[in-house]
Amino acid sequence: MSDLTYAEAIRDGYREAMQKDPSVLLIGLGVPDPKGFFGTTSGLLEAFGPLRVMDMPCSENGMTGIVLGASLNGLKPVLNHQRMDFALLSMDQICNQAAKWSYMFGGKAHAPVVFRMILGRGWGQGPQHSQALHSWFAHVPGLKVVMPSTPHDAKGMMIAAIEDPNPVVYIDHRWLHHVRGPVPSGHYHVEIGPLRVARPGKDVTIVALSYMVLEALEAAERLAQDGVEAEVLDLRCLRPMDREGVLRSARKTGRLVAVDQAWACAGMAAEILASVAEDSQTHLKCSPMRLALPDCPAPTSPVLAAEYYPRSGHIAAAVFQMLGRSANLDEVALQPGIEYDKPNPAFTGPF
Amino acid sequence: MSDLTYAEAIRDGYREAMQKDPSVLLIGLGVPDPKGFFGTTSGLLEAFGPLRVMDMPCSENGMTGIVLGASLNGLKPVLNHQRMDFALLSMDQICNQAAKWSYMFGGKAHAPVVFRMILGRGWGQGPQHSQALHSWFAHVPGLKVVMPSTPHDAKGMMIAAIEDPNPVVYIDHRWLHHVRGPVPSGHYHVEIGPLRVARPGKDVTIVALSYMVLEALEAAERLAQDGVEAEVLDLRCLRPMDREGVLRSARKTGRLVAVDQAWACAGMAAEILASVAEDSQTHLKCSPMRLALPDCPAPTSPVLAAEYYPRSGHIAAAVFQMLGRSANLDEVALQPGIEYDKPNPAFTGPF
Amino acid sequence: MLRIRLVEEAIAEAYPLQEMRCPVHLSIGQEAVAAGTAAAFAPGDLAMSGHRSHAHYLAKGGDLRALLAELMGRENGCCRGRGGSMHLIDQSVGFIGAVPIVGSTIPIAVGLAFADKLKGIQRVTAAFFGEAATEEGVFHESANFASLHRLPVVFVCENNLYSVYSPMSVRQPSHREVFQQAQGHGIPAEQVDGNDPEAVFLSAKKARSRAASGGGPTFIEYKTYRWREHCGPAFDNHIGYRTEGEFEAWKKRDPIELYKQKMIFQGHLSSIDKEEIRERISLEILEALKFARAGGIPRGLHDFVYAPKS
Amino acid sequence: MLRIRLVEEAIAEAYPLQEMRCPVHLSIGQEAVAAGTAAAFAPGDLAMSGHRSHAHYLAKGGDLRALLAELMGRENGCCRGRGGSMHLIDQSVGFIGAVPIVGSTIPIAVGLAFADKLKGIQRVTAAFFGEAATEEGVFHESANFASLHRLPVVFVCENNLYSVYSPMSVRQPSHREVFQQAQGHGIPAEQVDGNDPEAVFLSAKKARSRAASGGGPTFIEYKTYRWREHCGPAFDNHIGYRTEGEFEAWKKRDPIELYKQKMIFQGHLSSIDKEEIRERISLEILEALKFARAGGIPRGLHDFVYAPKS
Ligand SMILES: Cc1ncc(C[n+]2csc(CCOP(=O)(O)OP(=O)(O)O)c2C)c(N)n1
Ligand SMILES: Cc1ncc(C[n+]2csc(CCOP(=O)(O)OP(=O)(O)O)c2C)c(N)n1
Ligand SMILES: [Mg+2]
Ligand SMILES: [Mg+2]
Repeated sequence: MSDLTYAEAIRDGYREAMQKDPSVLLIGLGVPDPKGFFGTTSGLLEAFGPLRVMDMPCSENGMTGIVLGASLNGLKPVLNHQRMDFALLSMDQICNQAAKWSYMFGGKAHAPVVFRMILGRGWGQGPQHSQALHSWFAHVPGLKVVMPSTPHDAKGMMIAAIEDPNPVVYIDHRWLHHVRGPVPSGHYHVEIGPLRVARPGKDVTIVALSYMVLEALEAAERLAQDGVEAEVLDLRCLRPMDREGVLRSARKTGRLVAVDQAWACAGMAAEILASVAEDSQTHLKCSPMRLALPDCPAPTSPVLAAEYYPRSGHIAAAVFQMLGRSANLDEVALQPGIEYDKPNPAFTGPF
Repeated sequence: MSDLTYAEAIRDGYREAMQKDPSVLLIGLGVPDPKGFFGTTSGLLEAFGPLRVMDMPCSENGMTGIVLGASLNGLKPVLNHQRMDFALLSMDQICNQAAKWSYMFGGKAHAPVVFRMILGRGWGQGPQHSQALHSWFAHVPGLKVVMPSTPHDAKGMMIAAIEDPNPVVYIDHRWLHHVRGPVPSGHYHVEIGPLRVARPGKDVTIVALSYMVLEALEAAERLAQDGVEAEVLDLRCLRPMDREGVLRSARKTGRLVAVDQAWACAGMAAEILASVAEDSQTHLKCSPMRLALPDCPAPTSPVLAAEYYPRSGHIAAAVFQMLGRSANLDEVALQPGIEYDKPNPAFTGPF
Repeated sequence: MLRIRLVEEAIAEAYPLQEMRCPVHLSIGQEAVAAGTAAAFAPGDLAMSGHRSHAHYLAKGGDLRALLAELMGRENGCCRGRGGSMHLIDQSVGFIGAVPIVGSTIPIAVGLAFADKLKGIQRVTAAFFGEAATEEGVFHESANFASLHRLPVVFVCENNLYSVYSPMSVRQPSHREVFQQAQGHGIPAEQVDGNDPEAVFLSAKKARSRAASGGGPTFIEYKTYRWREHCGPAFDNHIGYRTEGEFEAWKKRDPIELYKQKMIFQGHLSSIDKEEIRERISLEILEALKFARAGGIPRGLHDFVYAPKS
Repeated sequence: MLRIRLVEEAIAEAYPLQEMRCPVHLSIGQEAVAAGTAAAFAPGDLAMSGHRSHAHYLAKGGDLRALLAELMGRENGCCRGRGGSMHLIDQSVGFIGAVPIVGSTIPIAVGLAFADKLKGIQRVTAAFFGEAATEEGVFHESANFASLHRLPVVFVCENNLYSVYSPMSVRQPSHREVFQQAQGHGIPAEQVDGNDPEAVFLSAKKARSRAASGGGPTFIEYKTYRWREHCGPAFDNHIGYRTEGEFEAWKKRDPIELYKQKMIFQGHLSSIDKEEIRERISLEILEALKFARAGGIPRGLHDFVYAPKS
């Protein structure tokens, strides 16, 4: 067990999987670059050589088909995208081909491939470098979709994703890369499926995804000061989704808030609310809430960007409102300001 | 007012828009083909010539960018896809570019372009020729998304879509093409936004999309035989979505079923349930239900395909169950059988 | 060739019985490409194709019975009925798959060759596709990567002049040939008569040895012609997208007829053997149809979405 | 050229102040392409670009003040602060837009030319992009369509040898040149010294007149070099993806220095004018920075998502 950043944890996950299985291959624009792909591949080129830590042409769709083909022929490739936005060029290969390969051929072949996508945010990432379209992938049977929020899960889920016989979409948020946490050494899996109870509580269930889990935990801290015990669930896996885990908590607390850094309409927050609503055994004490992005593209201007993202203060405020508590919203809700367009004070841009 | 098929109604919509505005242009693989693109473009080549009714190379992504560029330079193009599945190649141009063009340039330019996509179903369309991914587009701000279910709306919404200054995704289901209905002659709009009450009722609200509206109406007939008055809502527009319209009906009936020929997870049925659940003014008498596709790709084998699609019988059965009525499910639920893999008895394949 | 022809004709004949409830894209008229390339490649080689793949599947040695069963959506089909005519696979003979999204198997085939090269496996992959697939950007992305890494892959392009009802004139510039696109990626390319099985064989043989000896990819454009409608069993020259005359001119160049004459002329084939062969094949097809019809109805809608837990 | 250089350097200088909170891709070292092509094109012509677009925007006549204001995310920016450095637009001078998804403006630019041709408008569109954009399939789809319809578009490719940190050797085959890809589509193409503004001007002029006279598209590959880091204000030759020596060699071929010498030699320019020019530009930049800093903070998160109801 050692204390690592999320980025280092991904790198360790890569190393473990590559050491164990020579058929594991990392590829992507800049994967072997001097900055180690945001530190998530540092040292791997030296350790495994240029045939297993590869750069590629700027051809997202073609390269997706190529790694799919390689996965059908004995390799276990991980295709890395610096932004999820770029993967939009490859939806045919991911969703028409890889996702359906096993089914459409009657189980005669399987595609053990990982599509890793990084979510950008802040410092002018803007409309085309910060989209979070994970619900698109969660919508499609045949894929598995994970969004770990801790270094521990980042490593264990990367190894599990690489060793899974199915195509897995692995999504990591750029603002998690510098976050530190305890990470077991050696090879281990974090199972793709079960959610993680990030913080137990009895008054309200807050289901959060990826980086939003950190905001939710911060909100829970704030709520605790006023004696409100929030249970924070780190959904962690979108497909398969641990509906039982969500229902268990919702039945206990009777209150539900879904927090997702994505658009609300037909997003994962909608899926969470719907899954609870349709369950005849679960009865909420009040209407559930969605905290998602405003219904517009991500603006570049730092001031607008700061208003754009829901933060811990908004989550706390929402819960107080749900409880009919007249908490001073201005007091709990952090003021928007340009400093909110960067992950940590040390950061001076650009990404 | 004349009695037309849905396909003829689309063609009339095209004709009206093209007559009114010389900058309207139809393009797509086979748009001028001898079969008139399933009858939706018949006669238009003769009427408007090859420069306004155009074929194109098999280059979905490039052509999407090209029609986007043309829309920025004075034309109003309609790009036609014979299957929505093919449009997956163009998600970058549709969602990264067209959807954000107005916003990312601060409203300095707009893209009046229509992306028409046909949903396939049955007769072995299978995993890659029958996907219904409309929720993906509904998820993305900057787009408008419509799915008319009647010839009347097919024409009026096509004209409205073409004359809208924003990018509009127009989705028509292959099984609606032969359906007949009254269609006003001349130029008219069906506003993009408000839903349509397809059948009023007081006991249960059934929200359906596209072809599923027909199955829902058939179910309502069946329910009426047992004195159950179902209100059938034709959502018609996914973005913007008429949430008020859904809530109004749900408050009245206190019961909600969402029917969508698409996958459930993070789909439009989830959005409908979530929108009602989060509304503090709406209290349902029992848990709402989703009737969507099984969580697997579309199988080709007609027997499996017949099991795959929810039909009127399933909807009726679901409502009876919701009402706690011990209706004989076997009796209401149509038996799956290979004849269910075609839209009408006259059809002998292939599509 | 004859076998492919007779199978496709049997499918066309059976189609109206409504047992084969899926789109079918027949290769009648284009058999020489599948037959000629198959003869030039090794049994251990790999192949992938697109929507019009019956011929490639059969020429590679794909199980005929599993093909017909698949068209009938039976459990004993090559995809257990989940795929139909547009999704064929027989890995036992190196036919890795065919899917109907135009151009989408090209990068996947290149990926097979990429893996072989990385693993040092001596094997060549053939990617079959129509000329319209070269209009998809993914073809160019795949060609660039194959050229960059000198991968053991052969791009086999059947130029039958049409994409459904669309002639070349509305899709590609007339002042350059299809194969020249590959040259732009530094890939050796040529245009060959796709109705002459020997010419096909020789060009494919050359391409295969180049690939096998580390010389990288080759692109071959085979000029040929589809006799029947794009999708389905019928003839459709009357509907107006092409002329009866054009069809007749190509029919005169029927690859099977031409080759038969040649063989007989060269004494490799007597009209007696000819009849024997025909009968043998017809019998095989009849039995395959029986096998297919005897196949079970698929059950288990949710099977195969994911690989079984290992 | 000098103006572009000085603006980019001013941005680099101001960047550490953290007022420009967005990625910036500077064109320092590549100015000759923007300047030379702009001189060859007509004011009424159209242009589009990608992530590295400051130079193209300025050369086309884009408003300097609106550029700097946009980088500072102000309401008086060319995108009202919604876009930042990677999204530039100034339709008043025919700069129709730039976006940072590599290759994605190429088809849009072709679409502009397509509309002009259909409407009979006499105008040429320039599509600016880097050599990596030719690796995107959409470039080829766009080239095929432009060639098919002989559209009035010029593909201006700046080959600066790198895509971020990735050299050509990991992206494209060494046995063919970038411009040859366009020839595969039947498009006239050539390779030109991108650091010689006169050579740029002449080649662009030729291409423009071909387009204007109905001769269709041209592809020009300009060899040039980016001096600073891919994204951001600093120099980064030390981090290891390229050598100081390579940089120095290209720096000796500084397009501005070379051209200046020539002009002075030819007597078109005295060192006095030179200083004057410098000062005029520096003043303009200072005022533009003032304008930008005085700009209002954008309000209205939801504005501009859709066009206003007409
Ligand atoms: C991406 C995509 N676009 C469009 C289609 C519809 N389509 C099916 S087959 C076909 C024709 C392709 O022509 P070609 O590649 O020349 O093959 P051919 O049918 O002539 O053998 C088309 C356009 C598709 N299946 N996939
Ligand atoms: C589709 C896509 N893939 C990857 C990226 C990340 N990216 C941003 S700029 C860039 C380099 C492009 O190189 P080139 O086209 O040669 O332009 P240059 O930066 O050299 O001027 C890349 C890969 C992107 N923006 N879009
Ligand atoms: Mg063809
Ligand atoms: Mg470059």
